[in-house]
Amino acid sequence: MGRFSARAIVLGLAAPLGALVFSALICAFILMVTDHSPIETVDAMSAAAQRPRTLVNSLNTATTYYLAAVAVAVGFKMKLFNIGVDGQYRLAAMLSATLAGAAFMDSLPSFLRITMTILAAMLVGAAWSGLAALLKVTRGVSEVISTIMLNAIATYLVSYLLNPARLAQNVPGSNNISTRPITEGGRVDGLVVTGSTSKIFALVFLAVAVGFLYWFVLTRTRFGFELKTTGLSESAAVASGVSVKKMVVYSMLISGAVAGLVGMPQLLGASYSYALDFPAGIGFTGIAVALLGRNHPVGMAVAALLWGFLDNTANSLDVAGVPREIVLIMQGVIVLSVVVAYELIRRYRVRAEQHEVGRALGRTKTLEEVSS
Amino acid sequence: MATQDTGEPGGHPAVELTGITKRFPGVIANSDVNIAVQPGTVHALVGENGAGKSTLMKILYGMQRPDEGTIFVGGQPVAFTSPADAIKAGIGMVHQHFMLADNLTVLENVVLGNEPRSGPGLDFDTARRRIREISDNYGLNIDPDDLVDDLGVGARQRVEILKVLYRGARTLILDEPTAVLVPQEVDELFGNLRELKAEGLTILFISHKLDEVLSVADEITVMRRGTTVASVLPKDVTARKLAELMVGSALPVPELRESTVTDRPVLEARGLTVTSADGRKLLDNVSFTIHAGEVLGIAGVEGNGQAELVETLMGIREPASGTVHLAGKDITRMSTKHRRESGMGYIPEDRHRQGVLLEATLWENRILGHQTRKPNARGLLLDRRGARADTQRIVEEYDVRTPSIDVNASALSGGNQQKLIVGREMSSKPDVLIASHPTRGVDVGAQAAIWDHVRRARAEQLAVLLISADLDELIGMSDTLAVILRGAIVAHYDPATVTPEELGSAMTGAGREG
Amino acid sequence: MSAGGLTVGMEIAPAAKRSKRLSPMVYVLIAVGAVLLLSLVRLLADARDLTSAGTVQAAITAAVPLAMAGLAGLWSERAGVINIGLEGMMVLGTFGAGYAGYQWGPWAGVAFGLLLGAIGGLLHAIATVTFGVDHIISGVAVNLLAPAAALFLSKLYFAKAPGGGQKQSPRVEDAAKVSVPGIADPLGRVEEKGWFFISDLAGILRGLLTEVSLLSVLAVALIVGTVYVLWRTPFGLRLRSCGEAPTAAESLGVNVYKYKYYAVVASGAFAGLGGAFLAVSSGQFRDGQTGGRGFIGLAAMIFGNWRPGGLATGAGLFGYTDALALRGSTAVHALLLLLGIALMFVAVIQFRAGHSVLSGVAAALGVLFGWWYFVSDQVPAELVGAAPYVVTLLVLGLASQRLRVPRAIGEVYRRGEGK
Amino acid sequence: SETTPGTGGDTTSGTAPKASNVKVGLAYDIGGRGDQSFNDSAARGLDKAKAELGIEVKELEAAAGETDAQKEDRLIQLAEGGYNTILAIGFAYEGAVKKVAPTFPEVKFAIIDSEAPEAANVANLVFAEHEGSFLVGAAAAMKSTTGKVGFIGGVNVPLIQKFEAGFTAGVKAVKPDATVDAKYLTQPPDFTGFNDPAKGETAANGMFDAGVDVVYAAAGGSGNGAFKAAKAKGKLGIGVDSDQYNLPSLADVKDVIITSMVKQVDVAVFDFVKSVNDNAFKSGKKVYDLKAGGIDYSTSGGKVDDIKAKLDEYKQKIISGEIKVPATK
Ligand SMILES: Nc1ncnc2c1ncn2[C@@H]1O[C@H](COP(=O)(O)OP(=O)(O)OP(=O)(O)O)[C@@H](O)[C@H]1O
Ligand SMILES: Nc1ncnc2c1ncn2[C@@H]1O[C@H](COP(=O)(O)OP(=O)(O)OP(=O)(O)O)[C@@H](O)[C@H]1O
Ligand SMILES: [Mg+2]
Ligand SMILES: [Mg+2]
Repeated sequence: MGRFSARAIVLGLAAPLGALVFSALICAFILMVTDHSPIETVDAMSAAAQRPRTLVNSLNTATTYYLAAVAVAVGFKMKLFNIGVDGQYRLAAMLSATLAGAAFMDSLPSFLRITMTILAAMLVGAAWSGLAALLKVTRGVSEVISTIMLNAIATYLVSYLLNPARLAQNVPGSNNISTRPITEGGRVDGLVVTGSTSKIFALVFLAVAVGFLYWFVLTRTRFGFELKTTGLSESAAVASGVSVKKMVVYSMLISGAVAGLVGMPQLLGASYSYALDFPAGIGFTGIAVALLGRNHPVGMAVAALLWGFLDNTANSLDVAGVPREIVLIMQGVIVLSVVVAYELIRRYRVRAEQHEVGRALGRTKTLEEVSS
Repeated sequence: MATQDTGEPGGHPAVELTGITKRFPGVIANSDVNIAVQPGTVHALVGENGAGKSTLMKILYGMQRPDEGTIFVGGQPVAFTSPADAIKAGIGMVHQHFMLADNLTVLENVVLGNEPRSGPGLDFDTARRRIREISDNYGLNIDPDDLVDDLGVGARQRVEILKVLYRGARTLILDEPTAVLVPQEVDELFGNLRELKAEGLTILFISHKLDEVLSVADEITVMRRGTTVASVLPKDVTARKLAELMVGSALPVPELRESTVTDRPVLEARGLTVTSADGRKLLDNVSFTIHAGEVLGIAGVEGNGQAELVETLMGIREPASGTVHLAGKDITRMSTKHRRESGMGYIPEDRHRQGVLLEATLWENRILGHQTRKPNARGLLLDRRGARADTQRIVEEYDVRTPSIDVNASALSGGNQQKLIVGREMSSKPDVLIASHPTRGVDVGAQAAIWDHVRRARAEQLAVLLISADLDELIGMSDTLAVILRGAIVAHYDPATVTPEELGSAMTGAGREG
Repeated sequence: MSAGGLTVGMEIAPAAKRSKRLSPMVYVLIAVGAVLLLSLVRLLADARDLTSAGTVQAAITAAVPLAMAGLAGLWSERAGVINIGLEGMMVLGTFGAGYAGYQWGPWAGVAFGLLLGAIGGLLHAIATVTFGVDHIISGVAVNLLAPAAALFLSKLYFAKAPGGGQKQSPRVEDAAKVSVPGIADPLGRVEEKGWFFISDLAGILRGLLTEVSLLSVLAVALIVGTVYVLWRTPFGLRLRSCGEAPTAAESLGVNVYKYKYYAVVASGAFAGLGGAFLAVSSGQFRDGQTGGRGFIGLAAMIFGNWRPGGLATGAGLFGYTDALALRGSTAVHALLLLLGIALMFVAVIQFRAGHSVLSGVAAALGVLFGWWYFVSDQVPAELVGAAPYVVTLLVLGLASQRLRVPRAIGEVYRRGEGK
Repeated sequence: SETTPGTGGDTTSGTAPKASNVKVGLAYDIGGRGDQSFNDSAARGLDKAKAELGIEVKELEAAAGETDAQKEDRLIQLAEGGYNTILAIGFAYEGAVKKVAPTFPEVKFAIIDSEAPEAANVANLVFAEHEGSFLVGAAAAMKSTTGKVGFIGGVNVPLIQKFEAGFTAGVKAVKPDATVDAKYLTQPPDFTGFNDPAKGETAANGMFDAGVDVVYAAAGGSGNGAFKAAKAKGKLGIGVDSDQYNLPSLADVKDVIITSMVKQVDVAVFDFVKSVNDNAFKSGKKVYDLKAGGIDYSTSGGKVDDIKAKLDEYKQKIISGEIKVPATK
């Protein structure tokens, strides 16, 4: 609703902060019950928070999570549940890595190579999600099922293609198997941070741009309006001239295209090839991050950073002797308590709003009026 | 099975509510309400939208708990914590909105919460027998094994009554049971009510249709702003007097003063036929022409193809055959969006489902359906400032009561939501307005305002297709009347001469063209 | 984004008249037809495994946990609560089965798995019913929490147990297996002969009737029991009414919160059972053992149109194809031929029903699969495992989708605030 | 405190022998300590080093789906924490070791299963799994009466393909006309194939029904299901990585396990730690093959006693180079 009164800000902050404190308490409780020290845990985490490398890694992880979250959110905004981001980005990363690493690319100018790689990834992601969209609009197949199936099929397809007989090669002296590594000109150099051996993915700016575009399209364009309308009420959308089928196709394609980007920072900024150990499962994290950030461009950014940070503190916890599962538990508890907190605050807001309407209509009688 | 009536009549009212107060956040729905209902009578409750009638009845039925006050049933004070308690005390309620699960059978809907058992299972045979019995006894004509989805409104209404009777209720609450019925169905219902009354049952009856109230009630209580303002006998009042008690002012009348009909056809339907997935004809060769400045009223029992007609005209549904022309141009294959851009305005029948986005602000709702046009859009971008300014204008011109244009539509009452919709559709200066039940569930003030706006636009050459269940509105607001029955137009009437009864019998297929 | 998703593209069932229910005879005919087709392909492709007793047994083993997850989804969603947290609840079930199973035997494991799953369900119920949290968010949170909790507990309890490890429980004994006496050998002999139809039937029957784990028997009983409880008892009627029209149920004195709680906790219990079955039948709890079966179970339930028979069919189809893929690649190669023929049938049927585009697509795919069969000796090993997923998608894409979603699914219900 | 879960306490106290200035940090692959397989084998070596050499240790674990940066961070945290001897378990660490080792020249690194990172302070400990697999393949062929044997791989990755290649070669060496039925349970990046006994059981049953009578399960925990199937059907199984006959968790099916292809990661780990402790660190590739005793077949249970002589003959031929076992299919 975009009102920035003091109360709105306080309410807006109360939910996430309260929830964070609440989840911290729960985790402290679990740790104490199992004979671990919460204080040491906090120490380890704050030590991690002061280490530039952890912060850089957190930012980098958050970048990919954020892209995945935006991909999921585009669907969520119109009640489409794209569980398939995971398969989409893996297939996209694998095929675009093949393209980027291909020998003929070596002679092309750097900018062109990178652009082609990224576009290829977006196209592959969109094509894969497009299958789900096609099945939905022509045959009414629930996108929940089709994307679950397509995730698995993507896995088999990738492992079929990632084979020395096809698109990949054995890594010399290793048990790994990867696409042909991208040579110098096809990479995107990271930003050096003093005190950290890791570099910040330059494609963090891509994520920022995607977030900005997401916000802009959603709030400032006709398309975004129609997307939101469809999500709020399919029947109202139809009555107001929105072609829901087209919206399903467009938003699935956009979601898939953004999903295609998920693997790019890692591919172009660190791995330079798609190999067996290319990170998997980011699509599912994206769902959690999108939900936690309430599909809001800034909210998701905060959620992605938090998630990335928690992920990257696991090593420090391990060093401190705290079971790393506590991080996962904390992530789960945070999601739940944040949404519970938001729900409680939302109820409070609705009441307040009705109160306001009631007063404006002059229907409200104060107790004194009633008794007099 | 529920117990029978708790107390002996012995001079006590069947139910009595004393000093009932109920507050909602920001609203006092009931304040110090007192009503006594004598056993074996029909007691009517009237009042404008939001007067607190439904809330009071929900309190009596245990769905809401009063903040203050006491309920007596048969002279005994009771405290209901859930409808189950009220049912036990012999109270049953038919709600303003149907309370039916469409995907369950009539039997399942009826016995829910009060199932006959055999062992751990539901005793379907006993249930079926009992329902048939009740249906036969009161002439309700209900088959327990029908799926509720397949039933029309009238039948659903009867299922609701059956549900109450099945529970052995001695006191029946009917919240606006006639809103969706045609006169013949209303008569049937009233026949049923009289029969029930004759058996000693007590009936609490809510309606906005004052002549109905006068014809069926033994006693009438009027509510205004949450309190009872009068209790009268039908013989002592007229409809006009009742309305004044309700609102403190005169009742508006739907009427068109002078004809503005021209001979310029604006919207033409030719041979429209629509079939369902399983091959039934939902619309059967429907043809008509609406001219500039003309209001064509369509009368019909709900579910006879009105919704399909409107959807076909708006491009939401594709006809199997037939064409639609707008100002001479064939628009049969045109998309909804394009039709709207070409000058079609649309007030949908279900405002919550089709008319507004409840979880969006008023100014966003202003954009809805007009997202491609000024003042809401510039090219591919939204013009937020333009939309907001225009929303402010609508709020003022159409008297939408709201603290600001930034609140969600869900915070507005139905009448105010409807005024916003009408204002929105009128602002684009359409050539044709498809208006489905434009004043349904809207209070008298808002109703008058909406009629006024339609009249004014008609004077400026607007062509209107008006669909309404309110026959007075149809007759009063139309230049031409057509009756739709089972998807076909079966009769035409001149609104100047037709009576609601004539119309009603044509709608049910009883009468033929006059 | 709380409600049950967009309806676009679905052919919303036009109030299926009860009289249109297929008679048992028709089902028998369909089954016979399917066996005939399988038998034909088995002969043509020389792929014994298509109808062997071993395949059928493996299909049942694979299908049972999926069916339990599907049943879990059914209970919850019939009461209006979307449950995407099935996977997590299953994980809790595997842990519970490992914990109790190695100490007190398989049935204690099953009971404990059920209990832990129910606790997961309770968490989901508290979040969605009491706090009105969006069902999907709560489900995702359960999916995050449950595996973490299971691993945490596993490190706590199994690391030092004899034969256990940080990520696995000690061995759990399998539940007993039963057979209809006296039929294994004769059926086995008939199966050996390789006769058209007769041998196939014998193989299938032998798979269904011999060496059946009591867990599978229990699963079938639970599916049948669910039909009874949800559709033939007052309890079930009330529960379903909460998923169709909660306000209507409330107006008749049904305590909607209570039934939603029952349903979601039962849902957790079923998912837990699915996990427990998995752990007990494979002999131990292992971290990550469920491998997405909760999601597949959910898909089977949607596939089955929110009906027990349908979800059993979905789970069975998936289990069967999965079994074929795991047991050997010749059968999957034969599956190409089977798909080719089946798609041609679909093409003919759809053509006669007037759906020419769909018919064309089916025919094209049919030709493609047939061609693939004839030009290859086997399906590449990397792709064999994709068979169940591809088949499920094909069936969904070509069968008509008359989905009947519980009407109030995903909605947040609040007492006294219904419209 | 420096206590790591599951490692049983501070090493500086108790009965440990003289303290050493070597501090060992060990980074596990996904699965970590307690996987009853590859990682556990490393853990055994570490435990032994701790007990015998009196060193201080720290164990860290990898998470599924993590990036190289997170692996690097793990190694760096160890190095910065004063751990001067660091072991990276699994080829997944090759990128991380390659990057981190040069920045800590005084720290000694070892990586298991990868030759890729080359540096003066990195030892590459690699195994000749194909050689061991050859021997159990020969055993399978000798024990098979049907001439059909099976191979179940957990996940279809080159490492496991290497097992298959050696196994097939061993089978063919004994019975050229025998057939090997090979099956991988999942495809990467779905690594659940190492953890899904139900799938292992189904795959094994399929093989047994097709006439296979000996199955080699290179499938981590999924192998348990294969042994269960073998037991139910009266067939034979072959274990992997450790001597699975002696694993307590397999006690109820151990009588079907005729032998196991033992990959002595524990030996490699212990040797490496000891070499650092003795100031005898050597960088570069160290191959643990049959010759070095890093790979072997097991004889517990006595099921291969009758063919032991023949197997040892093959072993000698491999050691002498007379037989060259292929490492790829
Ligand atoms: N659940 C609720 N929460 C908050 N306010 C409510 C609630 N239900 C009703 N109200 C308020 O109570 C007032 C009385 O509503 P009620 O539904 O009883 O009116 P009514 O007389 O039945 O109106 P109508 O004729 O439109 O049916 C309304 O103005 C509304 O603001
Ligand atoms: N569950 C509820 N919670 C809060 N407010 C409510 C609730 N139900 C109704 N109201 C309030 O009651 C008022 C009127 O509601 P109601 O539904 O009776 O409107 P109406 O004018 O009768 O329109 P309609 O019945 O056609 O929707 C509105 O202001 C609305 O905010
Ligand atoms: Mg009302
Ligand atoms: Mg109303």
